[in-house]
Amino acid sequence: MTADETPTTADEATPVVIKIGGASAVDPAGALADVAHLSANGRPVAVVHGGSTAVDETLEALGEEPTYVETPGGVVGRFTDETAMEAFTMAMAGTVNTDLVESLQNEGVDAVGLSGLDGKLLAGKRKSAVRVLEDGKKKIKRGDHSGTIESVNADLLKTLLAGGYVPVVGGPILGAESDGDYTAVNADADRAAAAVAGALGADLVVLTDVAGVYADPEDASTLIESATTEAAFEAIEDAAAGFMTKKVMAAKEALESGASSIVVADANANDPVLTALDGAGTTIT
Amino acid sequence: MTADETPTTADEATPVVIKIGGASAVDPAGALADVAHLSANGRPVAVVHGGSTAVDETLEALGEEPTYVETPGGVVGRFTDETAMEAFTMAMAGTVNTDLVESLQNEGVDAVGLSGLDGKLLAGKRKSAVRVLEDGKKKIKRGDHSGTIESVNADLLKTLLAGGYVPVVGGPILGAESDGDYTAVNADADRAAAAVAGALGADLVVLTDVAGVYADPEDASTLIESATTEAAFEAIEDAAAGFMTKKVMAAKEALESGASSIVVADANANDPVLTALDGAGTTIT
Amino acid sequence: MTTCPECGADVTLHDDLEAGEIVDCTTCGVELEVIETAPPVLDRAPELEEDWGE
Amino acid sequence: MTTCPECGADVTLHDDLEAGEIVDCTTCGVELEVIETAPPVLDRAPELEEDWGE
Ligand SMILES: [Zn+2]
Ligand SMILES: [Zn+2]
Repeated sequence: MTADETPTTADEATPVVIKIGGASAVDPAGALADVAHLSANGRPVAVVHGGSTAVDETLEALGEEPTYVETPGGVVGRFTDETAMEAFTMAMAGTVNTDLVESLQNEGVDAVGLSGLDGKLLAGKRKSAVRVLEDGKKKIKRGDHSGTIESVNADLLKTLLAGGYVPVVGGPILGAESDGDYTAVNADADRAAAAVAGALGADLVVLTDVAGVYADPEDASTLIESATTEAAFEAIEDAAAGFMTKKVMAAKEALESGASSIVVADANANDPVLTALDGAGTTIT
Repeated sequence: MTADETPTTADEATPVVIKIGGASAVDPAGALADVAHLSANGRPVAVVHGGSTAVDETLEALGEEPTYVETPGGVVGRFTDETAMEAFTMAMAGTVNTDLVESLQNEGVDAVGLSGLDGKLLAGKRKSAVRVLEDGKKKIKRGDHSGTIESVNADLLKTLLAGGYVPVVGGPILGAESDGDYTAVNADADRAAAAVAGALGADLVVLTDVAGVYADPEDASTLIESATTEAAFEAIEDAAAGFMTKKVMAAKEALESGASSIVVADANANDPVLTALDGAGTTIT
Repeated sequence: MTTCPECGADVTLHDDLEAGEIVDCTTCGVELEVIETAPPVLDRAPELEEDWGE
Repeated sequence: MTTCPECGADVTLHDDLEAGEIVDCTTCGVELEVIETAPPVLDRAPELEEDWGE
């Protein structure tokens, strides 16, 4: 190294994984400008996106209705039958991923869009059967296209990052059937982001439509700024209500699989990623 | 090199680019099995796909009609307005590309799907305005989403090939607007395959639904087996009728931009790619 | 009336049985999935986590 | 009746003029695009190759 070169600190070299939601309430523009800023400064960045709103819109445009089912435990979830899976692939791998790559290219970022199938980037067992409660009866409903991520091809991501590219990762993932065949399946995008961040040892920024995790969701002054101990994390787990539960679960998975830190922060803030990395939102380490 | 290692000949190391059509008359299974065979034998392989049938099906499923326009020269072509472009992206980057990657993963091939936007893989100027003949009047019609490929990111392809991946490339491409912004646009898939083969110095196999180029399309005995001279190529240009004209034009572009050879061959043959590389169909060098 | 494939005991089935439905064997307590309804065929119901996609 | 933006000559326009329509200037021969119809605004029509996507 010559005297002219700025030394790279460990912190600068840590990749950043940014989870962008699929909800229409969130405009990704601020986040994408931050991706450009980080990337221009030599920080490896990957984006993981959801897209459930786009899937719903695509289903509606196709004249189909999403199917919701209730689990015996009372949780209402989406059932992804073959038609819904086709719409999911069109919307996620087609519309949402391509639009994000287009927007990033317009920000000067050399983005490369990937689904979980590409290079087996995100793979896991397909879950075809689910237990549901239908008319008060417990049933097994088959034909679901979902799966849980069990492996991440970190080499593919690292190869692209080393080439100066920004991977943009979304569903579907590669679902392994019991006979060994693969099928494209749906997976939770927060957990996908967690898996990617874990595989890269990255700082994960989960952008959402609130400022972070609140001790009392009704009281904005109770934002939990950070959790660095087991006890503090348990307090967050207790506090996380509704859809935040999934984000906190994903944060736990990310840390357990090797992520450096997780911040849950507001996508609609100015410079949402930069401020999140600088302490805004709820930071979990 | 030790005595145990099989020496790699120049021929073995030449990449193969396989153009798979989008027409429903062509089942890609044979071609995909050949991709697996070549790839397992260490040959770098990339796949370029069309998908116009899938685009039409998606438009229809969305309740939209494709718009066709006639040029002053009498050529009927598709006009890709914004709605059609959205369907194109859903079908090509969503359905067709993901389905091919899924099928290749099932053949044991570690495929990575890419659109032309990814890493600026396929880029060129957007063409928004076209000259059309409407009710006997010459008009300028604006809002088309099309473009002609001017640059290929060969580095991205080579990086993936070196990593043992099989790139699967389809539309849209990255269209540069006059103001410097980028828009996803439609481009001809045969010419995309030609551009990829040229950039890689590859052998290009263009699979179609006929056995090759015929001197007389009505007479199966007049298949032109090869063209290795300028005069022979001109004979092929004269013979190519209808949609074959575009394939022969693409072959010319591929050779001019650095491709090693082009074979136009029958997708429905047994081992269509292997036999094409072995002399079946019409070989142009 | 049919037999529990786990313990062999008789399992009483109600009339409007549907494929996919889960019934409990009152003898051994195992959960049984109705594979077919006419005639009824039962198999041990798969264990499945509650885990939903995006 | 309006003026050719290239040569300044009068260009005679027919009645059912449509935006986007191409008319020829009979004086200088250039192709003109109808940008607006009421009142008529003409501009030199862009040169465009015939080249179609997939
Ligand atoms: Zn029993
Ligand atoms: Zn004039």
